[in-house]
Amino acid sequence: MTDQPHSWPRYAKEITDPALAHEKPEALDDLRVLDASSGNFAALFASSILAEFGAEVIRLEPPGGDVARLFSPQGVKHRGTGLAYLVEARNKRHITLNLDKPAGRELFARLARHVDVVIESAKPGQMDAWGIGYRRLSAGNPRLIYLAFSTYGQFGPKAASPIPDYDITNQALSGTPYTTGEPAGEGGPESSVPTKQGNWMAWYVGGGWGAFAVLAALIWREASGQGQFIDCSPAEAEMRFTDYDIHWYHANKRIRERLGALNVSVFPYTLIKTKDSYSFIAGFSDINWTGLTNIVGRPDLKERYPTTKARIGESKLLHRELEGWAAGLTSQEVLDRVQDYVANKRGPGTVASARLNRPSDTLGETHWWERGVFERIGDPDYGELLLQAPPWKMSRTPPRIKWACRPVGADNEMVYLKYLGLGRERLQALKAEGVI
Amino acid sequence: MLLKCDKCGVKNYLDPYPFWNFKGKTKCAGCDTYYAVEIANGSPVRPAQPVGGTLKDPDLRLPGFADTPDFKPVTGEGKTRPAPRARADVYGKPKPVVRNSRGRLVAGRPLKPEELVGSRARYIAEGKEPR
Amino acid sequence: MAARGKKPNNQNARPPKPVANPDFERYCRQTFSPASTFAKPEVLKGYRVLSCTQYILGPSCATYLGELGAEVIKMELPRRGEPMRHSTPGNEGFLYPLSRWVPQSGTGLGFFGANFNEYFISMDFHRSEARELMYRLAAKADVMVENYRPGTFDRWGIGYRQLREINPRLIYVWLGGFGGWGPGRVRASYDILGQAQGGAFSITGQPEEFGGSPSKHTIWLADYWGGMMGALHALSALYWRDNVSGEGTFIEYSQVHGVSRQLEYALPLYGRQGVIRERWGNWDTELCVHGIIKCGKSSYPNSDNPQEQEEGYVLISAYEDEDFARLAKAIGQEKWVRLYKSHDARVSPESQREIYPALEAWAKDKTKEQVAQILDRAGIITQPVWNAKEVAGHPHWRERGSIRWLDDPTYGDVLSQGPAYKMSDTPPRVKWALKPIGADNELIYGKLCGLSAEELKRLEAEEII
Amino acid sequence: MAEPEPLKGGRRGRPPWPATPPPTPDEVYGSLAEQAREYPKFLESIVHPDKTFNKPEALDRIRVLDCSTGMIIGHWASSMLAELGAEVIQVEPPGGDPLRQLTPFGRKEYMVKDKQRGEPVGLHFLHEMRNKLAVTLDLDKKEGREILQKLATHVDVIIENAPPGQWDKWGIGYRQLSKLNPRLVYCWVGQRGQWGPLKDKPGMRDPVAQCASGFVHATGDPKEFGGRPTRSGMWVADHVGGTAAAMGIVAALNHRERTSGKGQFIEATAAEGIIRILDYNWVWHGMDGSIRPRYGNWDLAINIYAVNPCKDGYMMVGGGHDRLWYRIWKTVGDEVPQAEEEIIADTNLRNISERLPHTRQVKTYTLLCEWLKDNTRAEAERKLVRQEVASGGVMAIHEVAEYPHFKYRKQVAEFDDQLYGKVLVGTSPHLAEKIPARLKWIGRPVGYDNEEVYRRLLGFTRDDFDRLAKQGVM
Amino acid sequence: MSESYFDWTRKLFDRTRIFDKPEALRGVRVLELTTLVLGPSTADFLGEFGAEVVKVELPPGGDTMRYVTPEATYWQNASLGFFPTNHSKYHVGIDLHAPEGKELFKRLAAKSDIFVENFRAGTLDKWEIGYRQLREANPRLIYVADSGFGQWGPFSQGRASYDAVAQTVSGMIGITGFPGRPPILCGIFVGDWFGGLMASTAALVALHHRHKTGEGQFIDFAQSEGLIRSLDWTWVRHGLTGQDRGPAGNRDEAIVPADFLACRDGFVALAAGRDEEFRGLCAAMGSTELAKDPRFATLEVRQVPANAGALLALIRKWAADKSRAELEGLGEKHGFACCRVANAEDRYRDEHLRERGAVWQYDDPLYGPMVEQGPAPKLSATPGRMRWAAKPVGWHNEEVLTRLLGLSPGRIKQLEEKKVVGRWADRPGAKPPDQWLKAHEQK
Repeated sequence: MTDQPHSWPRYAKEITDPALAHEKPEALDDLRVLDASSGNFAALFASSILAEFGAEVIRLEPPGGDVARLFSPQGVKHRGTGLAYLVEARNKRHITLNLDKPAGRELFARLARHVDVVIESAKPGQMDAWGIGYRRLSAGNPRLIYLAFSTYGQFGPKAASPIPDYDITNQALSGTPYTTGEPAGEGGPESSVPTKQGNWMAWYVGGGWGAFAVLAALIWREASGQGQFIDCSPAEAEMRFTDYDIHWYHANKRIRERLGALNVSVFPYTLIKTKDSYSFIAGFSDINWTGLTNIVGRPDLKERYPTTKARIGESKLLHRELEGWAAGLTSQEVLDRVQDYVANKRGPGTVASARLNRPSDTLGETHWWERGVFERIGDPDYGELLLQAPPWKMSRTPPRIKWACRPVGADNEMVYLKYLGLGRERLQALKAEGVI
Repeated sequence: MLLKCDKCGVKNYLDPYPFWNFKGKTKCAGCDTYYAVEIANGSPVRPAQPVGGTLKDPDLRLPGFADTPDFKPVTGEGKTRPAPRARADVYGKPKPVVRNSRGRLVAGRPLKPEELVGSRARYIAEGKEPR
Repeated sequence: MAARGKKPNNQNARPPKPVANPDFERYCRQTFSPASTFAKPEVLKGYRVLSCTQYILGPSCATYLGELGAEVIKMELPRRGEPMRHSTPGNEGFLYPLSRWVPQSGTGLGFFGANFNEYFISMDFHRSEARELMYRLAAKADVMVENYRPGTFDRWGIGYRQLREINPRLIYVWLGGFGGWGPGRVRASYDILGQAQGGAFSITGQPEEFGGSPSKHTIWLADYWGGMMGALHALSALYWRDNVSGEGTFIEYSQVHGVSRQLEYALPLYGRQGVIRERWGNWDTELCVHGIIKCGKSSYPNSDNPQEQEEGYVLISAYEDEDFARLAKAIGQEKWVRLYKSHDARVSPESQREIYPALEAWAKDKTKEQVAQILDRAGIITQPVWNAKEVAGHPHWRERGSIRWLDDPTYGDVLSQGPAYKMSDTPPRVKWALKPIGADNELIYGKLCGLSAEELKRLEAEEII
Repeated sequence: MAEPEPLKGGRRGRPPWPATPPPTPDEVYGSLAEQAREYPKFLESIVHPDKTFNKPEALDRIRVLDCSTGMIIGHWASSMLAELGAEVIQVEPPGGDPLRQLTPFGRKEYMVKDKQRGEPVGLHFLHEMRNKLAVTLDLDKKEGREILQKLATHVDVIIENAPPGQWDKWGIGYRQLSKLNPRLVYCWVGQRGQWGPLKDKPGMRDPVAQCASGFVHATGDPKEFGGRPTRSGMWVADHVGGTAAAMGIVAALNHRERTSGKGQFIEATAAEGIIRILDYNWVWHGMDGSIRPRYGNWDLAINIYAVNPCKDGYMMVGGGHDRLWYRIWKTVGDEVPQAEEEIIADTNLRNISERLPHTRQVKTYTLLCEWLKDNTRAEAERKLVRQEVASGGVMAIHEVAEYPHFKYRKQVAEFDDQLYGKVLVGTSPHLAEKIPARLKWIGRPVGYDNEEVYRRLLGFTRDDFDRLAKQGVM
Repeated sequence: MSESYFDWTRKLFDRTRIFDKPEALRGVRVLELTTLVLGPSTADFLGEFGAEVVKVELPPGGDTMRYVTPEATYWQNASLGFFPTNHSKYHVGIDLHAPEGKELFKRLAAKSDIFVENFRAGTLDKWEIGYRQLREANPRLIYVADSGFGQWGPFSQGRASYDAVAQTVSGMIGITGFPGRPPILCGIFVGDWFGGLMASTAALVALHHRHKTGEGQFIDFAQSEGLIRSLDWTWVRHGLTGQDRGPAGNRDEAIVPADFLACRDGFVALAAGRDEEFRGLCAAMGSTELAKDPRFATLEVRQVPANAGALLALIRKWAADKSRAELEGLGEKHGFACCRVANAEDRYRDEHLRERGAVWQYDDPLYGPMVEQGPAPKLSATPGRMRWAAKPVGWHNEEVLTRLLGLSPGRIKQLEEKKVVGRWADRPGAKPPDQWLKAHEQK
């Protein structure tokens, strides 16, 4: 089917194949971004997105490099840089500048006149106190879009709280961990607790929202000619994603609690243990539940639990029934049976299933490689790296990775010369003064 | 250099580019007296001396222009050097051009209404608008 | 000369008939045909340019914008108009309008070429009532071009500082000699002063050793080209205003500065080595053979025009080794290949002093066409030095519309240059050559300032316009 | 104002530039009344080059691919765009543009070397490489052309100067590239044009265009002064045509953004640039068949407006209208009264246009030189400027370089380049309050930015670079 | 700049003035044909910042999410799960299986700027309202196809996907939770939500490109690929060292210390990655020796697993007898990060979030007072906003079909009779509140 000349997948691949991305134009190649954030992967992800779409992102670090270069599992370094930073430095130019010094702040203000977007993650009010906050910069460049990240935001009763911005605290505030994890009593006291996402989810969500807001502001600027100030709290960013938690409390004064692998609204939408691993399985609407009971060979369950309400009420029992069925099957066999039913339309309903993947399993699946989800980059400074590619396939202006990372201050000469006209001697002097 | 002829009073203009540094003969445009002149950096090295000569002398250079004490120009073949000319007949006066080089109407000088036969301009000149 | 006597009028010729899959030249002819110019849009349609300019530098800047379709309004002092109207070669050629201005005022040919497509109004800038008119015009304009001495308009209350208050989107282009600040700012300038002080003079002309003097470029180069630089900057400012910022700006162009920008390697060479670049006549300092030589015979010995009686000159270019070898062979100097093995050997001053005289000696009994023909056959690059008549009559320039007959509504049938470059979709164009002083007073003041006929009459009587 | 110091230490040997420091603002304005100081100070506050880098660039968002080689016209056009802020990528064949090898009289010691690779480059080329990125690409090879096609989707402007129709035949001409990138502005530059009877005549470097446009014939001393047709010392037709090309390109960009969303095809030639600005040549010829003659350093259409010899060189004096005419003669009359008397008494010189015939110009300048021969350029200028007459000497290059006004305005300035060290340059004359032109770097060695450009635009990997280098494509 | 920074920001972002300000995406029309969370949120985010969103559902049942509500309890006949992804939309019920329905739909697409769908790959193409067809009708259209596995590639065909499928296949579940324990699902539909955000971001990028060129384009977004992108250093480490990443509980492996701590009245999250923050924490713990301990002195040594374990044990012990508020106060005082692990009530009652509009209260004409999560980023000039809550199936039929397509009421009626255009079914989730129904029956 995939290879028929007029088939949809073949056509879709032809127009969006990321292997051809470099032959197409970039959507944001008219955008210039100054990322002055420190130790903050929300900001780094925001500027990564813009950079993937072609913006010229100038990443500003203090002399010696940003602390974000140190955030790395077990302190592992690759050519002097932590692993996490290697992922989010893509397509960026790297310059150094010491904002602790007045001369550094002066240069920052001058650079900001040349860019469309400034991104920072300092404690609220810090940049303003230094005279390089939005108030001052927008006077010199009214078209500037200024994006600031911090946990409690730039205004509100707690905004002045001087705590640094971290993923873990942002996750905690967002409410997600409270609803994630084993219910109290199901496991030991160590593990039946609110659980955070293993990755830096709140930082990634915050960065995504930051980039979204910059783009919205950019579209507004096309209409109005005016830039603006964007206040993005990664905690609130992930909070926006917390389903109906607030609604439920508002409607029924109910607090949503942890349910392990179950879901409070539907069943089945759950992970089940299989012979070799775990599988996810879903078939929660009435018709899909019919389909699932057909696959499992238990039409009686459909008879006994015909409504969502009935299924949620007995979800633990039904979960055991499903695990009983799966105990003799591998995860792949579960998936094959489901796919056989769904793809060959052996009965009503659509059931979804998936094998639980460790990251190494994900890497082992050809689907991702075929779709260019992972890329092995031959970076001029950092050698071969395996990176996750930008997640979008686009027909005209696809995103792309051009390089992975640059050493600290690698682009000083080019950037300072190009935008500020600082020649070699001046740069050397500034370096000696510790400004860059 | 200005060479005023002692004999006839005509002012001969020895213009700067040909004569700035020059040693040879020149000739008064008024009375055809030949002069030996030597000029260095625009100034005569010694006063001009009348000498004999002919138009064929290899070291003869005619003045660029000459005029009489009452400002009548003295020019012409064998009198002064010819001007750089854009065409054969050059006078230094506005030329009565009505037709251009391909024979169509162009106004090179004030036109009389009768010259504007059939033109829109003629109607305007006569105070009438063509219909 | 293929073109002698034949003078096609290309502006009115029909465009070539489009064919499917034309070969490249045909495609170009279709695309750039001067005959289809007027069927295409103009880039600057809807933009308005005020031009308070005189001589060439300022006016040409405005007219380049006019060629691209801007509505250029040229303001002159009432009655006398600007000085270039009185400037004409040898006092011989004047244009008199075929219109109601007959027969008062003639316009010198010097005015031609720098004032295409403009609307002409008159205004006495000194008068306070004129100032009000200027404000009303500036409020509706996109570009202002001005080349009075620096500060003059400011003093009169119609400079950048005043007009930007009225119209913050205005792009104000000031062009002049030495710029408005710095020790030399008070100096007035003309084209040849720009050429002289910018350094162009000192590297042009025959060298001292051949009795030459520093020479000017015959055209008012620093003016006409300077205007082009001003127009380029103004266009860029328009781009920036309309696509990026919405803001106007002030542009300062110093023509001396422009000329010194053109000096090629002269300044870096001086800075590095202390070597002062000098004149090198008709030869080239960096390439040899790449120079103009004199041919002994005139191409038109029987012409009565002294310009045509003169001996011919031709450019010979053979600096690559193979070309040079062919040249040596063609003129019977095979030993040159041995003598001047490399380009470095050929290009030294000593070699040049030997090679070019030898070439001239060889060309002594030939016309420039004969030289060109012989060398063309040998595969060597040549270009005869053409005079105005040869250029104007050459079918290449005629077909390309670079020189064309222009049916000017006011002055009749005049031969004119076309725009300097060709564009496929929005070609620049010459619509009319010029108009008499104040020709468009009614139109412009009526349209933009809302002046009634009576007000116009009064202002005219008071010599404000 | 200080006179430029005469050059010490002969013609060779590194002069300490500047010989005298540029004047300070105090020296320039200190002696002026507050009122007289105010306007130049205002101008300085808005256009002084020191403030350039705090300002935006007009063509900041434009990317230009300059594929022209061996010809200054294309480089000049892209220089103009680069100075105004465009990102210009200069494409050279592997080994570099042949113009890199040009050096006066073949003197290798006049070339400069970059600090990284020590690759010599001629000053002429370097002067027009400013602000550009240097990449190499062999368009003679099919792979090179394929890469060019890919680059074309990423750029706003392409400039090329291949022989007429060459790119079209290769499948990378405007007809084909505009299909890949309809927004592309494509500009062909050359000496005489890519269509018309002369299209196939070879000759790519000025002064071909100077000869073919009527410029050379009309420049230099007239035969009557012993002169001959003269070319410009500079490749001036390339400068004019290149500026015209840049103008057309920016106009096309304006049209694209404002109206059509599409690019277009532009053609600019050096000869037509000159033809356009050869003032009244054509209208004069069309009227009565006149062929413009050479007129040396005098002007056919204005008197007084000429350069004539003086005590220490050549002196320009200009005064096109009556007011200045009489002021000039007054100045002359202070020292050579008979010259002034002669002029004043001659009724033939009363009217502006009557001063124009050649004979009157001879008289005028002969008498003017009676005064000039005893005055140096500086003396004459001082006396004439007192009368507000535009005047000035012909300056040699060292005088241009050292002229205090130019130094003060940074018109001639030493630029400290990362790669090439200090280079004395003519800076861009595009000054402005908001979008001034600027100099960011002087130039780059061959292929210096390959990595940067190809990786950024086309995502090349090291394997690609190795492969293409092996194939000789870059 | 005499005004203090926080006075200035308070005024700049003043929640009460949001509706006085313009919207960033005003004039952009989004057409959506989506169900569940991924697709609807894509459109919803654009709507939050000013786009006009027209949501097309198949009548009479509509979006499946209308029936996903906690413990199957409906509120005023509405599903709580349907609200968070459907703000300020126009709800239209069109049967796309009917040829006339397709026609209506194509006409809507011709007038839209962005189209969002999340059917399985190729479904709309089969229905002849896919990209290939809509592009003909509207070359400026930006077509966003959301899916689980993408529009092409081995998994793309016929495989259904939900949020949790993406969590499962991407490896996300594999790195979350505690080692040795059964895997858990993320409490929220994180793959859907994050996917919606990524997809809408790409739509904005395409909008910017269209502004320059006038061209629309096709965007293929797979939610599992979005999650893969978010797994920070997982892949690069695998590529360099071959190490697989497993769950590590609540402690952050790259930033030490960073962990959840059980305290007297709940849980807090604590982080002190930079060395000066760590010294602040030591000061709060009253232990200056700790800061000097060579095992803990710098971030790089703290990252060594043995050191990290020892350090976190000390911190846990220290925190156990303190309250959440106490610990948060110490964090503010000493400059390390410490925040409570918040539940719904904590957030609902939080003054700070209320003032920022992160918890957004408004009055819906149909449902009365609503409290929801507000727009995430705060824009000073063009803030996002919630205008009205989700509506029953086909609620805006007349409005949209008349205003956009110029259909007469008679024609709409005709189409309703043919069942091409339809409204809600008589069941909770699809229909309006009983009160409303009663009021309208009386009329």
